[in-house]
Amino acid sequence: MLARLRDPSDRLLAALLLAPAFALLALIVVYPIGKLIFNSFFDLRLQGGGNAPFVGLENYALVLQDKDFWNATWNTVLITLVTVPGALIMGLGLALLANLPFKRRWPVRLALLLPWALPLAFAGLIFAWFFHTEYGFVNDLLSGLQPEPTMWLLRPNWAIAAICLTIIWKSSSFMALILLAGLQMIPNSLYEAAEVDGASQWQQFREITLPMLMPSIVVALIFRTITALQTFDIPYTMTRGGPGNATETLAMLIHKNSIEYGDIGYSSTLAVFMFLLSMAITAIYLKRIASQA
Amino acid sequence: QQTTLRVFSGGQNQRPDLMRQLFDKYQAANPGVKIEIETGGATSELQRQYLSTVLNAKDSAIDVFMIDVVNPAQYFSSGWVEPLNAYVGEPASVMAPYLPVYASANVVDGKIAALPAFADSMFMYYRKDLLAKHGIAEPKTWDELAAASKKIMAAEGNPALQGLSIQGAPIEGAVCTFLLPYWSQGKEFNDAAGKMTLDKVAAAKGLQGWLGLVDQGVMKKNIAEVKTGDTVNEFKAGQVVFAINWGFAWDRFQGDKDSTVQGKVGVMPLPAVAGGKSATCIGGWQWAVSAFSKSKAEAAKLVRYMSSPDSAKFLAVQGSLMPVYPQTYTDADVVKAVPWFKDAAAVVVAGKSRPKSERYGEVSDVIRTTTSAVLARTKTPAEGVDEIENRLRRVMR
Amino acid sequence: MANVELRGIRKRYGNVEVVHGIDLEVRHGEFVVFVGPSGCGKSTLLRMVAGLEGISDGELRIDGQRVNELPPRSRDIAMVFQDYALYPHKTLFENMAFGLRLRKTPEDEIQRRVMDAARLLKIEHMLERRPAALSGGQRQRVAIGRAIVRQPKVFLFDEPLSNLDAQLRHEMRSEIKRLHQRLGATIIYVTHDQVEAMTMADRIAVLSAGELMQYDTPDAIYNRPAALFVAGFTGAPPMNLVDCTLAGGAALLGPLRVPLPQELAARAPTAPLKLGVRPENLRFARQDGDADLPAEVVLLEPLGAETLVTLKAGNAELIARGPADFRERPGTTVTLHLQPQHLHLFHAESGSAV
Amino acid sequence: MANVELRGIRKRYGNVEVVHGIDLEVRHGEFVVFVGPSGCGKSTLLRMVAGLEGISDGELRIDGQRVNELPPRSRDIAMVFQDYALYPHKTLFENMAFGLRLRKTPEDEIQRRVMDAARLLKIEHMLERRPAALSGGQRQRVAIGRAIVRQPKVFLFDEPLSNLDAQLRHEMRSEIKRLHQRLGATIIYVTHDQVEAMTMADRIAVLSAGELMQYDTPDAIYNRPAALFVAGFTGAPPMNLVDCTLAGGAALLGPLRVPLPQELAARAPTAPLKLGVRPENLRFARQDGDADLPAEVVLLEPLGAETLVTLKAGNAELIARGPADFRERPGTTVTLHLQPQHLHLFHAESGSAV
Amino acid sequence: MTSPVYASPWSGPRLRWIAAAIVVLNGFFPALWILLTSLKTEAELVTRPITWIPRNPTLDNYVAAFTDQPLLKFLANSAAVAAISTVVTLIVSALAAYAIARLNLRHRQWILTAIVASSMFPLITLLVPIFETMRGLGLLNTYLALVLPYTVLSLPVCTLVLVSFFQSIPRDIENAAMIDGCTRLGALWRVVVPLAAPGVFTAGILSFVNAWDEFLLALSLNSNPSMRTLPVGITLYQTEFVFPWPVISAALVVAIVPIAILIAVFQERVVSGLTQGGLKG
Ligand SMILES: Nc1ncnc2c1ncn2[C@@H]1O[C@H](COP(=O)(O)OP(=O)(O)OP(=O)(O)O)[C@@H](O)[C@H]1O
Ligand SMILES: Nc1ncnc2c1ncn2[C@@H]1O[C@H](COP(=O)(O)OP(=O)(O)OP(=O)(O)O)[C@@H](O)[C@H]1O
Ligand SMILES: [Mg+2]
Ligand SMILES: [Mg+2]
Repeated sequence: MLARLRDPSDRLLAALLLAPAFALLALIVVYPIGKLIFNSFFDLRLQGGGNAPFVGLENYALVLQDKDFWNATWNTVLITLVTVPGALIMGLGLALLANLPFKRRWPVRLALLLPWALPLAFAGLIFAWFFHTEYGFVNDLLSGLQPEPTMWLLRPNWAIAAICLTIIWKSSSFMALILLAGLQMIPNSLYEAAEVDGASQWQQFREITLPMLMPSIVVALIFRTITALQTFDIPYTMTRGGPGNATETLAMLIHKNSIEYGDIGYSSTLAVFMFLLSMAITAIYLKRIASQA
Repeated sequence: QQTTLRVFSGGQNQRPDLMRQLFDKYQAANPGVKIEIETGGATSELQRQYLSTVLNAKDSAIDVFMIDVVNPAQYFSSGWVEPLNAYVGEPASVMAPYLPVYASANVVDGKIAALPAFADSMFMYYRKDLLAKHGIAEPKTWDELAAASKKIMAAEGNPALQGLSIQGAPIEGAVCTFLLPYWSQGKEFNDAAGKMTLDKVAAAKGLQGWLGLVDQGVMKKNIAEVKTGDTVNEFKAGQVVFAINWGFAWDRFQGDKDSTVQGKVGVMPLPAVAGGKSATCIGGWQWAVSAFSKSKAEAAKLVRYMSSPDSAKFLAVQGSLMPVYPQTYTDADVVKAVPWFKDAAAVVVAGKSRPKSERYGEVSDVIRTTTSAVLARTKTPAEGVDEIENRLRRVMR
Repeated sequence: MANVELRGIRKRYGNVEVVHGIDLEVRHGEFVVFVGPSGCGKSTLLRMVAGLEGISDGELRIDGQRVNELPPRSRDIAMVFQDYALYPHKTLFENMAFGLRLRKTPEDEIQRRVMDAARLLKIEHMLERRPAALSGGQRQRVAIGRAIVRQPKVFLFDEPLSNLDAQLRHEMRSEIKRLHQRLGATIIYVTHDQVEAMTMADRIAVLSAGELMQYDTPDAIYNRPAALFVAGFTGAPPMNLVDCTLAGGAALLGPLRVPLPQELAARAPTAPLKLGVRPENLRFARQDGDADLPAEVVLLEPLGAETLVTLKAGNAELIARGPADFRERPGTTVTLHLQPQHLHLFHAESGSAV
Repeated sequence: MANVELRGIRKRYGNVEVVHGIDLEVRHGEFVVFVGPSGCGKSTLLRMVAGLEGISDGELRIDGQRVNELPPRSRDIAMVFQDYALYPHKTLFENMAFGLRLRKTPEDEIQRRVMDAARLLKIEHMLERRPAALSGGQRQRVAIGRAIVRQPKVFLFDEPLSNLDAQLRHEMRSEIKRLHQRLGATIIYVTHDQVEAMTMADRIAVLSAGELMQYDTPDAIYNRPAALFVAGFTGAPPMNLVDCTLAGGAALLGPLRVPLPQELAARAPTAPLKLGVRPENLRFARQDGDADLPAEVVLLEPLGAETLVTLKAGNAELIARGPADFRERPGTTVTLHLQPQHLHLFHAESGSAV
Repeated sequence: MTSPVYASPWSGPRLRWIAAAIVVLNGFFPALWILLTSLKTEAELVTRPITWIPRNPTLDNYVAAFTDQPLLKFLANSAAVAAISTVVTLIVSALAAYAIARLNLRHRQWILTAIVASSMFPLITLLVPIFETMRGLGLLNTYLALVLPYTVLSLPVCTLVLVSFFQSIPRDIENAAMIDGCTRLGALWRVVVPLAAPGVFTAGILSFVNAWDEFLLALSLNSNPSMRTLPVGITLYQTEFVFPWPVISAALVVAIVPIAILIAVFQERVVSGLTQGGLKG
């Protein structure tokens, strides 16, 4: 028996290797997710002491009619569409810069990482402060260029822009981290071969770096997309979804419905929608990853 | 037999240090009880988040907790707080000694949902020195306040000086920002049963009033960005003539090392609209017993003690926390320790409670978000009021 | 087509110098082969020519122009890497087409050239595969293909045929020669294979531990090695080298006496010497004018086409090429015949040829 | 020491079968060499023996025990990979010591064995380097060292000497033979080098496109090839193969007539045939009993020790090994001499020997 | 490893320094801002024009940060939770990633999808059930209460990162290890993991920082003051209405420094390009 465990067949080995991961998933997320989905079929409000009538798909119908839901979905998608490519480009740029042959690399790499190490909520607060009409350094820098300080966080478009910028700043770090590691795995000899083949720096980037980096890019994109769809802390701390609900995201809507309104059934339903959205968007990436594997 | 009671007492604002002292006294008097304090997140938001997780999971780890004055109805209807009638008696008698606003805020459906811990209220702080210097009396109406501000600002010539600072960011304070001018026109937001009685014209007028103050330069343009702490800091820095803020601000103005306005601060009732009457928003904290507690009787006893006149006096003397009993304001020891309470008393007594609703979270969210949006000028006051009405009609039936 | 000049080229890795000042010119359209023991710096030299390694010292000129600082892509070279360096994410076709695509070669031209090379290399049926699904020899062929589809000024080949079987190697050899003739390209070629070096090279550069030992035609390298090292390195098996002294126009190997040609004996000093004779010049059948050397058969290694015979003559161990049907058993004594004109003499100390 | 049996071994990658049922036994202590064209499945076969590739079909036995399912580690084998597969993160020393460490060999024993191997391989001065700082040949030597420090039952070598120079290769060859004799280990060895195959093998397995063509001693493979393919694959250059028909005890090559030995002619059918003669058996000097063949010199390739001469006889192109001093210019006509007993006949269609 | 020295636009020292400056400025600016703020007084924050360099630098905020709250205790808790969960995450995800990358599993897509999908629900909606689970296990107010969910939190991203890195390790090197006598897991541990060092390091940093920064779970699962982690602890400096930036900045600096040190130390040890030089082609 022991020998069998030491040299298991591929299938047994796979089962053994995957067991801890799935056990943890089962323990920590399966029950919660099951409960979440279960709750979405009930009109479950904290007020009212928990006797929740079964309402079938009514919550789902309500969500689809909810202006706030569509507004939040739109904001979320917008933020995702802006920040995911934004973070990718910026992260890639940073990773490439950090991968240059410096003698001491750690200051550069540390710089790469710091934004990510700054706790999310505090990053939002700090940037909210940067964009503050009076005390922010952004307006301070621009003071000569604009007659009147811009109220960045009080104008819907500027607010979204500021939020996106903050998210990009914060998450490009995560991107860069993964991409930098990917860069380090590309054998130098490929660049040599490409050099000899006559590829310019840009062509080497396109023909060697990008394709060889693709697995890492896809991984980074998957998670960046998922977290972008769950964007919460930064708009929450920067604008509270304001002005009005111009910057309210799905996650904020869910938070509001569960914590502020105590409407568990409805917020569960929203979460299911968010899950579906995430799934739909990441399905494309996942397919790619699976085909690579 | 030893009972351990775990008390959740929010953050610094709930003064766990003082509460501890009271608990120690209580423990000394009741050797069978041991009290542990748990401090949660520092803001009411974080506390709400924590409490809703724990209570939603029907966890018995907490026996007693503090809730905001707006919350008893909500927590009661969620089944999270234990009705105290069985332990302390019927509301009519138990609640009578308290300030009326607190008495009513804590009784839901004839049940005592919680007992008041200490009071709070929105005050109008002002710069006594500046008013005196320019020979201006305390303004009684908003128009007078605007005029006074403009006069002082012009005379001082300090570009950083603001006439009035209020909270325009979408935080709980903005609910008061909405209600204050509305109330001061003599209107009510809701009736006794909690049904909404919004006078849209008055509400829009109230909001328009704020925007008017912005246009006149009395308030700053980015008022929709201002949070409670900003008002405090700017006032402390001597950049504000009039400031609306909670009671805690007094200590900050007078006590903080870096305050430039020590001894120059006055408190007055809020101005009214011409022909209306002054009104303010009350706040404050209540003691509640968890519905999932395993030692409810002991917990109720503790709560009763914490809400007693003696405790109120202790908190007022030691921590300048405002008493929930009217007579405590005039107690000699209290007046000696906290002289400004004599000015405060009038304001608190006239204070009004924010709408009492079991769905207060939603009510507050709608009001503060819309108010802030109007102040940021992404909506007109009329649109904002319409939205508030539309959204809350269903909620406040 | 271009000429390549190396002037005092040195290479240091950290403190270690691995190439110690090489001077060498490859003429327009010349086919030069680098040979030398493993680790002597052949690849390093090639990589410096390609621009992939910095030149620590000295000057590299292509067509008279100093290119030390020119990046590889501007040098118009093609290279077959010793470790292949195929693009793992590209199909074989794209591996080979890459260089052409970069030069914006028309698509049909690319198709044609790649297909031609593929056919030549016998990999036309696997053009859609990725390198990971290839055998070692197949990868090597792709690496060659990648170089030959382009028509650069200079080709650099680093042991391009080492993983191919004799048959294919033979064919590839001819193909590379044909390529050389057709394009008139300048070629620098590293190999360990004597046959390749001898048949393909216009000139052979023999390197040892980062130094150039001799740079000459194959014939000269083989028949007139300028140094002991060259003599001992070329030929498979290499030249037999035996300590000897000179006496009366003959070489003395202990008790044995080997008469030398007149003028060689005349040139030789009396210092300790090494006598060199190639295995194929130690013959078992006597011809006119041969000197005789009795020796004992020690070991037979039949190679099919011939037999390598290890013998002991005096104290010296010698290897001779015998015919395939050589049948003397180890232990028997035979007489070796050697032609004086095939004898070589070297200074034992300096290693230079007499 | 162990014997290895392959029984109907097949290998499929997806739908493509690359090894088509090989039956072959390697005896205790035997030295077997696999040869065959690039891509014929030699490495695949070796990897299956090692347990690194699944066996799609058939049975593999080591010492009589079925090991299809046994992990590599339990088979007690050592392997030199064609692509080296060194551990890039370990020093050379640790690369070689790794297998011993895993077996909890005492430290001084490890030291000793690794140092021995390193000295043998002439890499003892770079044991602290990482593979990236080595030349191709040096890496290959490390790969060999890693295999030989262990003393397993079976050694698998995949072209272990392809990147070494002739000198070193010669030494390594002797060393591996000595190792074989000393340890009595069973060895399976893949090579493209004819000399290696001929000198080292007890038996040679000739593979073609995933099939076993002949499995016999070097002598038999060389002198009695059982199939056209084997004849055409062995020897460098390989056997000349020419279409012919049979008439009156002689082979007819178009207008030319080559008399055959009696008993060969007797065995031969009248169907189309191929006549085979090795280059070294096409001679320019006449001996008794030789048949004559007039031919035109086409190309000379001087190799130093000898000259490869390509000739045209009738329609057939032939390669002969001439002496180093062969001087006939291309275009001249010479007479080739061939000995009847060195002629081979094959069925043109089936490829089998007559 | 040799790096090519041919002239590339980025290899010029000046441009390289500009590049470094961009990266460093981008990364350090907010952190630097915090650092500067931590040396200012609260009043200085609301003066206009804003000041960049503190007028009267003071360390009072650091004193306050350490005395107002048990900051060291928070630090220790965070370090313990983050370290343990990083180790657990790395082990669990390396095993899973190896199975996905190297074993020929038929339902690889579904396994991957399942792992990734687990991160698609907003944490806030899962909070109460997770709380119930932890209470059920009796783990509330222990390190494990956070370690388990943090592991799950980082598991998807770490697994995927490792999958893509394991795939880029040449199989032959792993094969060589198996021939040398390693079991599959032995080869994973001794050869694949070290060669995938950049990926493993990245995964480690990802999970460490995830755990170091997490707030919501820490707030709810470990409410006992002696078990509180840094992010929750830092929020305790603020009060309902006042956000004392200088003190909070000081605490943030204290929170960031260990991570920075950790990274700097590890960074120099993770030699890049380790995969190179082992293979021929
Ligand atoms: N993963 C794979 N998928 C498909 N075909 C493969 C794969 N790996 C190898 N092959 C094919 O299998 C055949 C046998 O390969 P193998 O490596 O055994 O050849 P070999 O005899 O060792 O050749 P060489 O002498 O060139 O090394 C080759 O034609 C090769 O293209
Ligand atoms: N990065 C490096 N650091 C230190 N020494 C190195 C480095 N790269 C190569 N060397 C050494 O430089 C010498 C020359 O290496 P090179 O690759 O040019 O040899 P080579 O002649 O091509 O040998 P081979 O025939 O084995 O390929 C070798 O001794 C090698 O060990
Ligand atoms: Mg080399
Ligand atoms: Mg092979």
